[in-house]
Amino acid sequence: MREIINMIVVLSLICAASGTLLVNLKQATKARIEQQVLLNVQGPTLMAVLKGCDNDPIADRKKVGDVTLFPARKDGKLSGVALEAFAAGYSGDIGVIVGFDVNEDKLIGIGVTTQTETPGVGTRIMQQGFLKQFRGHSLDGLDLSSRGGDIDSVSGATYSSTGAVDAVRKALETYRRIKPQIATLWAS
Amino acid sequence: MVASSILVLFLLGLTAAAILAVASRLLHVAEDPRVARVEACLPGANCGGCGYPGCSAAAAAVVDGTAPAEVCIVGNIETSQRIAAIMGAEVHFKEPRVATNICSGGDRANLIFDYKGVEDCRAEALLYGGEKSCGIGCIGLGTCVKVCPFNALRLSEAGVPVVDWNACRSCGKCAEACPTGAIRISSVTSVLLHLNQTDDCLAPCMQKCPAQINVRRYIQQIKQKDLRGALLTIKEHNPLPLIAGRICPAPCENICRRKIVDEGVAIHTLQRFVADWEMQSGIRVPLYCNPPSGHKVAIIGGGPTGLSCAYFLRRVGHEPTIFERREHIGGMMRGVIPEYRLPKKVVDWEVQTILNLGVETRTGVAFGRDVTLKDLEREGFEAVLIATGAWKVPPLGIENDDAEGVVDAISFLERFGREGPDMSGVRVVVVGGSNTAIDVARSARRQNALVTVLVPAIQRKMTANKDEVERALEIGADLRFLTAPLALHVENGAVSGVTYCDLAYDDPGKAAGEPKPVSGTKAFIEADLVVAASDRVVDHSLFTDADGNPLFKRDKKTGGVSANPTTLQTDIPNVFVGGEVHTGRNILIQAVADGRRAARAIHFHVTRGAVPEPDNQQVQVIPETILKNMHVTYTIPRVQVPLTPLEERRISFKEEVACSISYDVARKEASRCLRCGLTCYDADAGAEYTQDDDVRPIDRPGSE
Amino acid sequence: MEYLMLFISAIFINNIVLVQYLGTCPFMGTSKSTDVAIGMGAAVIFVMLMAVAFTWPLQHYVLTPYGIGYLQTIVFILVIASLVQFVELFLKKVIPPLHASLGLFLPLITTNCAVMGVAIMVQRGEYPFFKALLFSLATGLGFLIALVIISSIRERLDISPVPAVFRGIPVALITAGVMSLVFLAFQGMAA
Amino acid sequence: MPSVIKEFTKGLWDELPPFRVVLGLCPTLAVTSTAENGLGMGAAVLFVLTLSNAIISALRKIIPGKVRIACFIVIAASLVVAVELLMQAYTYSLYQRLGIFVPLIVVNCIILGRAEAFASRNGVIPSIADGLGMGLGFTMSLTFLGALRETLGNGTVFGIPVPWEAFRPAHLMVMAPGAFICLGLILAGMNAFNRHMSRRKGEIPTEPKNAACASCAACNLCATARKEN
Repeated sequence: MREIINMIVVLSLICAASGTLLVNLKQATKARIEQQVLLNVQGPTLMAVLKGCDNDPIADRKKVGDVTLFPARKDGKLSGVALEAFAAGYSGDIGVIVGFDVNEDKLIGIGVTTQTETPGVGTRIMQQGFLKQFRGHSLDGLDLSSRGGDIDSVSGATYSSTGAVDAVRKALETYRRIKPQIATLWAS
Repeated sequence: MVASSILVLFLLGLTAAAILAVASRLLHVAEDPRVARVEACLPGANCGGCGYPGCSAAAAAVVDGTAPAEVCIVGNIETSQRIAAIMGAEVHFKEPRVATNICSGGDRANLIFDYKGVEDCRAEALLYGGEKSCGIGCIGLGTCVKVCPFNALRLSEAGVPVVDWNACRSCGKCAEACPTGAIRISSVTSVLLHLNQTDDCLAPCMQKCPAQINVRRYIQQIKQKDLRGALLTIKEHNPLPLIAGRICPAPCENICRRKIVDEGVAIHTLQRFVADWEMQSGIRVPLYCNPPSGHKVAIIGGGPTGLSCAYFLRRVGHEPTIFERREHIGGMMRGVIPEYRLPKKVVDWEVQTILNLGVETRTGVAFGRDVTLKDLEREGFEAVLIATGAWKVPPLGIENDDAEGVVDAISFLERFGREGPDMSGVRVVVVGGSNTAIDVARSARRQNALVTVLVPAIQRKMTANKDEVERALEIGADLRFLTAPLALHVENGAVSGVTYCDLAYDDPGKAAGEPKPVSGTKAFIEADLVVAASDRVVDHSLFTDADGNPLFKRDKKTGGVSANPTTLQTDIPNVFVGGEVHTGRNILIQAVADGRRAARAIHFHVTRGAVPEPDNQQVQVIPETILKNMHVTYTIPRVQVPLTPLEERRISFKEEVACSISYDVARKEASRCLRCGLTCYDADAGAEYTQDDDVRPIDRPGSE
Repeated sequence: MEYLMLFISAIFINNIVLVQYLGTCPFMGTSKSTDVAIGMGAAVIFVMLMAVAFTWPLQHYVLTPYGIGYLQTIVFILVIASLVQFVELFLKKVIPPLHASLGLFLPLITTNCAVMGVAIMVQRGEYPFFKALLFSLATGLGFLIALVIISSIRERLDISPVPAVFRGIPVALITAGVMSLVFLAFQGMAA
Repeated sequence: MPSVIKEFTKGLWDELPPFRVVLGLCPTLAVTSTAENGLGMGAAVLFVLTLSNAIISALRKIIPGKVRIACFIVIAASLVVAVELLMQAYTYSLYQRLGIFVPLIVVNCIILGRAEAFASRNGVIPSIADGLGMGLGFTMSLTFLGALRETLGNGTVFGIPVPWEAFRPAHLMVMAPGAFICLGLILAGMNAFNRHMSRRKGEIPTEPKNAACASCAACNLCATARKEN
């Protein structure tokens, strides 16, 4: 019996000790990791979407509620914002970053951040042929042609296309909802 | 997050440890703790050699009592001892075994086709038994090497497996995998008691030798300067190399393949050389013997058969006792065969070597007179070997053959066969053509007698060794070939002369069959002493029970005691018979061979209760091994054995006629050996002596 | 259809050993004979299913809700290790014949990265529970198939004229390379 | 002190993983598509191995035998999580490229193998030396393999193009088949080298003993291997 208790105590204590250690490490690295994740996961797509800005959108990011907004500035003036939204694709969520032109109220463009679509089929939503349809699109009437909009889905990847468009539409709604606050966010 | 992290991990560790702890309690399988301890003793190779599916299964079997402590065939005695200690059992002796490759031919064998296929001997063997013409040889693709779980095998340059005997654990996987049987598991017992089989790799000499000595191997060992190894090789099958090397007529040399090219290898000279090397060194090479098994065997007769049988029984682990009628062990070898052929000190050395192994002797005890089969049984002997020899010389069977001055050869040799009274002027007539007759003639002549021998055959057909006949002629014995005595003349009750007639063969050219007297021929020779030496036969009067009835059947052909020819078992199951008492008058090496054959039978009789017939026993020379043509590159003259000068021989008994040869000469002679296999041989034998003047390449007809 | 595709993809297109390099150690170590390979493969399938069945709920009901996903590695490996040890004890007591045939391989599996890999992959792929089980079954099957194929080839290689320096592991690795090349062809199936 | 040096150097050649002692094949094959990945993976293993060896040898007297493996695993896993966090914080792109193989360091047989075979039986200093040596050897091997594959498959080393215009890289080498084939060739090369060396020393060249056993993931758990040691 003593042996059993010894067994249990040692293993539990080692577990607890490692938990303590790790949680502190996690706390210490938390901020850095978050930034690294943004930089590496959203970063490349974000920079592609907000092409031509002369600030660092990640460093200047701000949060409204639970939405993270990335500003783009040109010549010191806020020209656009980008935000990420998710929707279910063929398998798993599709993450899309949508850039909005704050001055003209239209889309700058979109980029796919995360997806787990079938390689070679669903992944074609990441190709320019599909993505360029969003460039400069107005805020209204953005939907798949099958649903009365003007976005053509990728042939054979209807689910993936739908997911991407859904995500963009979600981002659109968010943008509309928080648009009033945007101007004041980077007022300085 | 801090609290939850620590808590979750803590709880997880707690649960895992708790579940495992509880599970190990609840789900504990009651296992005999000894199983684990026994298994820890086993090597853990899971080779399956023991017949159980793995070491843990074997351990379980040991613990539940179905397997003995020495279950593991790959473990050594220590393994068994440790297991026995755990089990509280006694450990029995387990004979060490080892894998041995019998094929030495390798890539010199003739190919019947070129094999290019799966690299596996078993696969190649499916195609006409492999690419090599020899059906029993090593195929050489190393399947045995691949299956060996102990890395104990590798392929030599010649493409035959070499066993690392330190690593080999005798699991038997290689032997099981070998399709030709070239690799086998052998032990001391199996090597010592193995009888030639038709599927062994037998050179002609090894087939012809009654003792089945591994001639090829010991000659190679001499060549490789391993005299100790050579001696041990000889002693695998012949415990009397000193003696056989001196008096064996060497049937092996007659069938030697080198005879096709030049002259046969001097096999028995080399044997004597090796044996002399040991004796002259003064230190006996230790011979491995199994520890005593507790089986007691009585051996009646201390001649070559009895000694040989005792030697083999002792080495495989039994406890023989020799009962000898006379005061000395050695039989005819000591006291009958004259000193100049076989010195007494040589015989004594050889006998002592055997007795040193732990053979008991009781001298002065005659079978039938002092001890009977019943007595022996009562004393706890489980088997008896009768090896009393053939000592009775039949009377001449002519007129006056019991007169004074007529003696039999054995009595003569016993009485006069040593340096004795001067016999100057004594006229001796010897009747017979055997070695005994020649011994008598030579002994008498050396004592200055005038010797005439009436030989009932031509010189070529005499049963005596050719060399010995030469020696007799050299010292001036008068050999009258193709003659037979008709009557003895007696004066004053003592013999005064012999009348004899000529004999002739039916076909003088072939000289086959018994020669018949030629009518009308008659001659007379004066004689003071007539020695009957025509034959020696078995004295059956020894073998009677209390009521005077014969114990054994008599073999009509040989005149000896009848027995199963392979097992030498008589009609009484625990009584075996061997040597001249079974075969009638014969050569020494046959007696040695019989001793070994009897030892094999007795070993099986005492350990298993029955004697198995050997498989594929080689009885006759295997026809395919007798080659017609050979392509040998070099011819090397056969060694000439130095002889004691004639002058010394005339006057003395002491000097051995044939002397020893030197080490270098012996090695050169050994290099003449073609290392024959069943059909293959070394065509380039002796290539290392090409610098010598007397070594010449043989011109091969048609080679230019 | 979706499940069928997932199934085939996990077995062939994304074969765990030959395409994803997971579990190569036992793939080399236990592929000397087909019997051993089948035993190992079966044991891996079994443990993979069990591992996913245990780790999935843990991830979804403990780690994610409490926001301690970063502890995934330590939690999963602890669960798998304890599970394997428990299963061994359990089989030994309750189903000895099964223990006799699989027991030898169970301890080997604790350190089999294929099992741990699958447990993590179903989380990264965010599969629902049933799909995760199916995925792990298919992955295990893929492992079994690859193992059986290479063990059959290696049994033949043993008796083939292989240059001495390539004997054993090197030639097995090159064989695996060629097999991997073959499995790459399945990727064309999905396109 | 010399023994500590010996423990350190044996991992660099005599027991060099994974070429001499075939251990830890998964990361060896999976992450060596470039030299940089190989180096990164090697460094991560070096870190975990050295620390886990140190901790385990320090705790070896406290850990009860029955939960030995579980304890080793927890310690190794904690270190792996720490490495994961650190990599995310400082070399995120490398972390992304190594992907699932970072958490899988915990089941790398080198870690548990050394824990069981060395750290649980030796003091802290030798254990650290052992871990450092083995880890460095592993790092070197992985970097070498990565450089080789990157050269053959991509025409670059650490991202720098090879200065040979006519060279046409075979993309296959950075894919799964290339990994297997490259490692196979390297092992064969090691065998050839060993045979050459032993022949020069006049020994009989032997087959690498138990090569298959050494490659198995679980020497520490395997009954056969334990008996052979």
